[in-house]
Amino acid sequence: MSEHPIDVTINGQKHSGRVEARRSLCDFLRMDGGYTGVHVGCEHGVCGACTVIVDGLAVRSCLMLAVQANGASITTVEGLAAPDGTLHPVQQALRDEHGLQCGFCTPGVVMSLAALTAGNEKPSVDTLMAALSGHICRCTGYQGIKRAVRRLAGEPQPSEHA
Amino acid sequence: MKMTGDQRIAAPRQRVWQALNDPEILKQCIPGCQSLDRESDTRLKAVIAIKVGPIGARFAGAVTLSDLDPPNSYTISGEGQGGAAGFAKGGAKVRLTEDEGATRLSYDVDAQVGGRLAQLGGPIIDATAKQLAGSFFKKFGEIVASAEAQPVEMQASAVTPPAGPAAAADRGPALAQAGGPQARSEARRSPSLEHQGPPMAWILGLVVAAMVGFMVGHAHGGTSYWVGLAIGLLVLAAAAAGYEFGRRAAAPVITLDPELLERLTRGSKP
Amino acid sequence: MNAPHIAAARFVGQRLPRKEDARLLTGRGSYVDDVVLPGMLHVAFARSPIARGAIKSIDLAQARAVPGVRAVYTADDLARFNIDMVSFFLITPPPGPKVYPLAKDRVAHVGDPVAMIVADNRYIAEDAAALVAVEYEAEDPVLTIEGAKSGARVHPDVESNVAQVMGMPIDPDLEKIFAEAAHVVTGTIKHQRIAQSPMETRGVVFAKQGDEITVYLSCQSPHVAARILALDFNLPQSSIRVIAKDVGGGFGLKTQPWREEVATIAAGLLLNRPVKWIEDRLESLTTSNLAREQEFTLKLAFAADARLTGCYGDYALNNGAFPHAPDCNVAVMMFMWTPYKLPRFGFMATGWHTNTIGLGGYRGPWAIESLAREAMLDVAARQIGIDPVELRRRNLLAAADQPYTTTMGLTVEDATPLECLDNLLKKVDVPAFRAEQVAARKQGRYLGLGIAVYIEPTAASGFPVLASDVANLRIEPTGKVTAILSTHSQGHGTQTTMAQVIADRLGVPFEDISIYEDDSSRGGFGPGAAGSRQAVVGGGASIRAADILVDKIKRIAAHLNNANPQDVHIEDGMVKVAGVQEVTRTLREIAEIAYGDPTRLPHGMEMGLEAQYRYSPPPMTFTSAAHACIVEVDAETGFVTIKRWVASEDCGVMINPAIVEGQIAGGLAQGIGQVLLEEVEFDAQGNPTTVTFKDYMLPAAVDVPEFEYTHICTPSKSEGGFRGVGEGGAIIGPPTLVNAIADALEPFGARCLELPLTPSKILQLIEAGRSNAAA
Amino acid sequence: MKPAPFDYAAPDTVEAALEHLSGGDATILAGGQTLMPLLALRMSTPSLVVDINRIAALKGVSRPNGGIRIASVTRQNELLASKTAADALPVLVQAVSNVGHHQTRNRGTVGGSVSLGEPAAELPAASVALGASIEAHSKRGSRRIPAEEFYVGPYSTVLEPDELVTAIHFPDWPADSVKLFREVTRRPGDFALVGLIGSMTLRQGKIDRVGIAWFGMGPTPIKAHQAEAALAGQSASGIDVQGIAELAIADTDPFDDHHATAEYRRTVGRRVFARLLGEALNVRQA
Repeated sequence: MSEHPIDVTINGQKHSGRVEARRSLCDFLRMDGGYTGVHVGCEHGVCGACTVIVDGLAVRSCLMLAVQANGASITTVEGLAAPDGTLHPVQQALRDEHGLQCGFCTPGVVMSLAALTAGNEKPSVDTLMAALSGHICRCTGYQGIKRAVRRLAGEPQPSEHA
Repeated sequence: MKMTGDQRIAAPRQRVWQALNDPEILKQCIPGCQSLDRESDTRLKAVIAIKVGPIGARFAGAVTLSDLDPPNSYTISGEGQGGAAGFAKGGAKVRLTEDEGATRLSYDVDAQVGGRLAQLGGPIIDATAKQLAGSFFKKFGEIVASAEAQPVEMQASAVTPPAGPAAAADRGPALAQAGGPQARSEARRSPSLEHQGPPMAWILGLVVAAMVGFMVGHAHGGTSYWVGLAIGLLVLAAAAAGYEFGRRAAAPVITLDPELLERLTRGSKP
Repeated sequence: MNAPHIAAARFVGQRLPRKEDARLLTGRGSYVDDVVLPGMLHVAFARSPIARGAIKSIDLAQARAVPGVRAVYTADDLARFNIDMVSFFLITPPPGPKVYPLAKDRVAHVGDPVAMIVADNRYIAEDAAALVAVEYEAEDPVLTIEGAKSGARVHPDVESNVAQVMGMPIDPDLEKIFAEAAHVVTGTIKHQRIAQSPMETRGVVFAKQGDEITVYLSCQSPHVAARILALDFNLPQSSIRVIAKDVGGGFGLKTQPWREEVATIAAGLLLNRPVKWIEDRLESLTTSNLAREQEFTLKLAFAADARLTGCYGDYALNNGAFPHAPDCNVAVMMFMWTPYKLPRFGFMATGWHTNTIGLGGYRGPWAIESLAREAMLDVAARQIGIDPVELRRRNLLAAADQPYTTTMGLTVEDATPLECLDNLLKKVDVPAFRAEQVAARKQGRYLGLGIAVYIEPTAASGFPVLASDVANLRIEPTGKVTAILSTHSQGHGTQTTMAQVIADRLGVPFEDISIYEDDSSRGGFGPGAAGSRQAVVGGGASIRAADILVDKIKRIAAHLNNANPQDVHIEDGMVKVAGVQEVTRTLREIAEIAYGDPTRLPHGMEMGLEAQYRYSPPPMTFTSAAHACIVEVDAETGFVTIKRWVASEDCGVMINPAIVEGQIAGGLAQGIGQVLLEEVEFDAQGNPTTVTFKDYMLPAAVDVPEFEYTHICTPSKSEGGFRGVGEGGAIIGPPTLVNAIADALEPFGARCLELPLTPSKILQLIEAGRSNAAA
Repeated sequence: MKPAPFDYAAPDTVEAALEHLSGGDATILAGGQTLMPLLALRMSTPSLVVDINRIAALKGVSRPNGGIRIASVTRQNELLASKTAADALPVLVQAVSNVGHHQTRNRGTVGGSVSLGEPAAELPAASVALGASIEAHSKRGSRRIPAEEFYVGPYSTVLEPDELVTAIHFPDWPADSVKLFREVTRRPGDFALVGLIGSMTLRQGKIDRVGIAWFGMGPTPIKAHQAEAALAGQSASGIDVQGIAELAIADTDPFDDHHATAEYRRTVGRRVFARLLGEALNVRQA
């Protein structure tokens, strides 16, 4: 099997090294980069927990070879909050709306929503909700995640509490 | 699972019999047969690389024969191991009868797959099996017919894998040659062929179809069709190994794909 | 919502953001696969491709030849540990078949681990696992309950395929009741096999530090795990330390370490090196213990006025080959009729062994009692011709009926199923819906309303393992509060809820409290998450421990000011002594004195501000609920759309309503999955055929509606007035949805008693109804 | 779930890629949204993986004279966002919006999906229904394969092992053509239990041009030949929608799996077809 040099920028930091051709991007980020916030839930591209942002786009890091990321700029969930700990708006919305329980699928959800709301993007609730179909959460029943989505899109919440 | 049926082949029984018993023909009838090497009288190593779209798999296997009653009937059973993929095994009771100058081959197949193959296999395997068995019939028909037409000297060169349908078609006549008189002469040289020359690869082609038929009936997983496809082809591959082996050994022998093994044992360092 | 019945409630009852979330949202959580140790090796298993047979030979040569492979083990290599796998309930010797970490001589299900590879990394370990050559003598597997009855024995060391049986055939008294009944209703509920599927699979890291074995484990209680591992390996528990920080969901699967975890620890002991095994999703869906697969035939007798007079249930459970605990799930019978007045109940419950993956726990292990009962009550209502709500009203336990002793000898008190139903109907206008339903049917649209009621016996301290939790509280010299609890969260948010309870009880700021519950060597035994118990038991322990500290602080403050302890109040971390002029000290000042200046303490008082209390609540704490769900079934495609779902719960005093609702919602989502999507299937050879998330379908965001909640908060008799809520949604979700679908399909005379209700199945019911109508 | 060892090459020209493919046991890596799981499950164990993502020439949607050309490594989300495609073939854009999930469409390519030939996928059926042709290159030369002749079985195409799909060509359809699209899935992003895609043009009340294909209804995308023949040239007003639906179903060959039975697929397919056709005809008559 072949081994290949790889240079990537992860959360603003340059990483250089060599990787086996067969190494997945999620394994590279976790094991070589130490970005253990990238969670591996299924390794076949369904659950979405391993979602990261590669050159601005939310992608499944289990469905990319590490070597394919050579030259790319990658953002993981560790790269969103401000240095002083101030949460990214997506993280804050999920926290305020109790959008997580065990937290295992959370980094993937965060990265998909962060990619879609980056910069001046003002995606509709429908766009964001559609992106949620690419994530499986076993704990929350998606209640808080949907509320966070509405908050991010500036939509009112349905009154829920008696 | 079980599957029965019969097939009329437009050629005399003896011709069908012998053509189906020529390893050269069978090698070329079997997609992706990279090598069919006899290691000893009781051991044969076959490497078959199957590739369908992104699905690629290698297989090695063996086959045993029983209830031999040439040229009327026999039972064949084959088993193959696919390493991480799992295993496949099948058997068939086969009968050949004259049919107005043609040959009617009736079969009674029982087969199953196991391991990751079965777990991931899907219903489309059925379609694949039909496709597979169909193409097997078609190609075989062509070969036999064209062989009747023009018997030529057979090349003894090692067999290379068919590049694909087109290439295979080109090779039609060559296959025919292989199935020609040369086969008979070889048969004479090797008496075992006379008694033990049932069309195993072809039968196992049906076993494949049977297995995938089985998969349809019992396995699920609508989005994993490709694996089933692999299974079908893999077992056919096993059949090739089985074919040769079946003539030489009484018990199945499992050999691993040397290339994959080599790559694995070479380890992670380049 | 009622005011929480707890002293000076400032935090209890509030929807506070969780303490856990800051780390989990930023990728700073610590799950087992995040643990990396120097020289750590990685495990992969070679597993059986057949469901049943003898192992003829195992050839490990090629596997061992792979560079980077450090060891390859089979059952023989582990024999020296003489491991006796005990189950969650700690029965020794464990009943049922002898369970080996690695298959010994025989394999009993597809995926049975036969050999384990220990290598430099997981890639290499899987390379080698593919090269393990095993020869089997295959046998025809026994796969179904029906097959188990007549088939060959699954385990040679168990005399039959019956794992456990309880109950007796229908007796003359019941026969008489059925004979005299005005209405007899029968039906069979079939529940498919389910995969718990926590998003984080199982995993373990073994490390030996000096004489101490440290096990990082994805589990539901580090204390239970340590206790079980000590028994498995026959080691003093003090020598095993289990650490479980963040866990990505458990749902019953992780109540106990099982074969692969134990095998990995054994490998670590043999190699004396750190070893990691992280289950991948293919393994998880192929060989992790599963749940459900039951058949339940119920026969109900009603008097002319639709009051229940008797019931008989015939129950069968497919245990698979190696269940966590072989049983017949008698809890189903125990809890079956808890919410209703039923004079007479008989049952036969049988658990069967088959050559399939063994069962494990799953959220509401007895849940089929509610599904079967509530679904059959709706069938009865249609048969008798009475409104399903009215049928329930006539039979539900009212406050006036309690305390009530069920036919199973369970004493029910302070349960409020009827009140929950009434509260539900304030939010759901049934007559208005019926009108809408009639109008819709005229347009060929099929709406349905489903209602279900249940009582969940939570925090069942009657089971020895579940009896208690311990809270170890201390106010540090800095004035900050450290709480070491025997609770454990796999998403439950106990670091938040317990801090809310303690902050109120101590009168300190919520932020000043740190909760630790992740280490068996820190604090005492507790069963963790099992049976909807942690708020009740852990909360109660926290309150009692806090009370000890409050008393001590008051005595110290009073002593310092020659005042009476009852004049001392603690608020927001300030200790105030009422008097001519109020004196105020910070908690820190008091703490510094308590730890550093014995001369200023009351005579003979122990120094420090530390307290521990082990709390055991009443044997059972009953949580009640009534849910309603409105669906539309597309008669063209058989698809179900959930249009509305209202949950009416009484889980007593709510510590954090957002977390309570999160538990209900998560359970409901799993219930929706069970009814509409999820199903573990096996082919005729016993191969599991739903081994990816494409084929084993978990509910996605669109499958789960946004739930509405209404709460009544009847304080329980346990400390703090809390009631458990963790499993309820998964218990009442299925019957609520099944009843709604059945109501929608009522025009087709369809019975919806076999799960899952896939579009194919629903369309078949519709078409069958149509052809019957035509005929 | 870790792949078996393989070598890797990432050529930046088509020629270089073809060189690698001519060498034998190579597998093409485009978007990887199907290949990566196959590798992880070790159901695919190639000796060489040829990554074509760095070949600039294989990207973009263009409008050569007549129809649109979608280069094979164009991401599915790029097609979704393409104004060129939206103007020329709105039904194709609707189809691609149903492919997988947002996150997989960011990587997944049009050429990858078309050449994979998943029988229940949208894009192969779209190619067949709308009369697309597949542009394939090898060291032996290049050819254009009509989509209808491209698929021979599940994941099985007429493509040779040494051939690389470089683009998909879709013919123009008149701007006033009616979109025909309906996909029945268990959850968003799942493969179709029943899928139908097509386009229909009417002129002076008569059906001037129609192309319809099924997906998830057999071993390959299936063109509704009988239905098309029965519709061609007919007056939109006098069409027996149910009868045509029967003809459309007659061309399918659905199967049982645990997501749905073959009977379910037939029943629902018949209904979906009739409803779509009925609506389409009314749209045009209104």
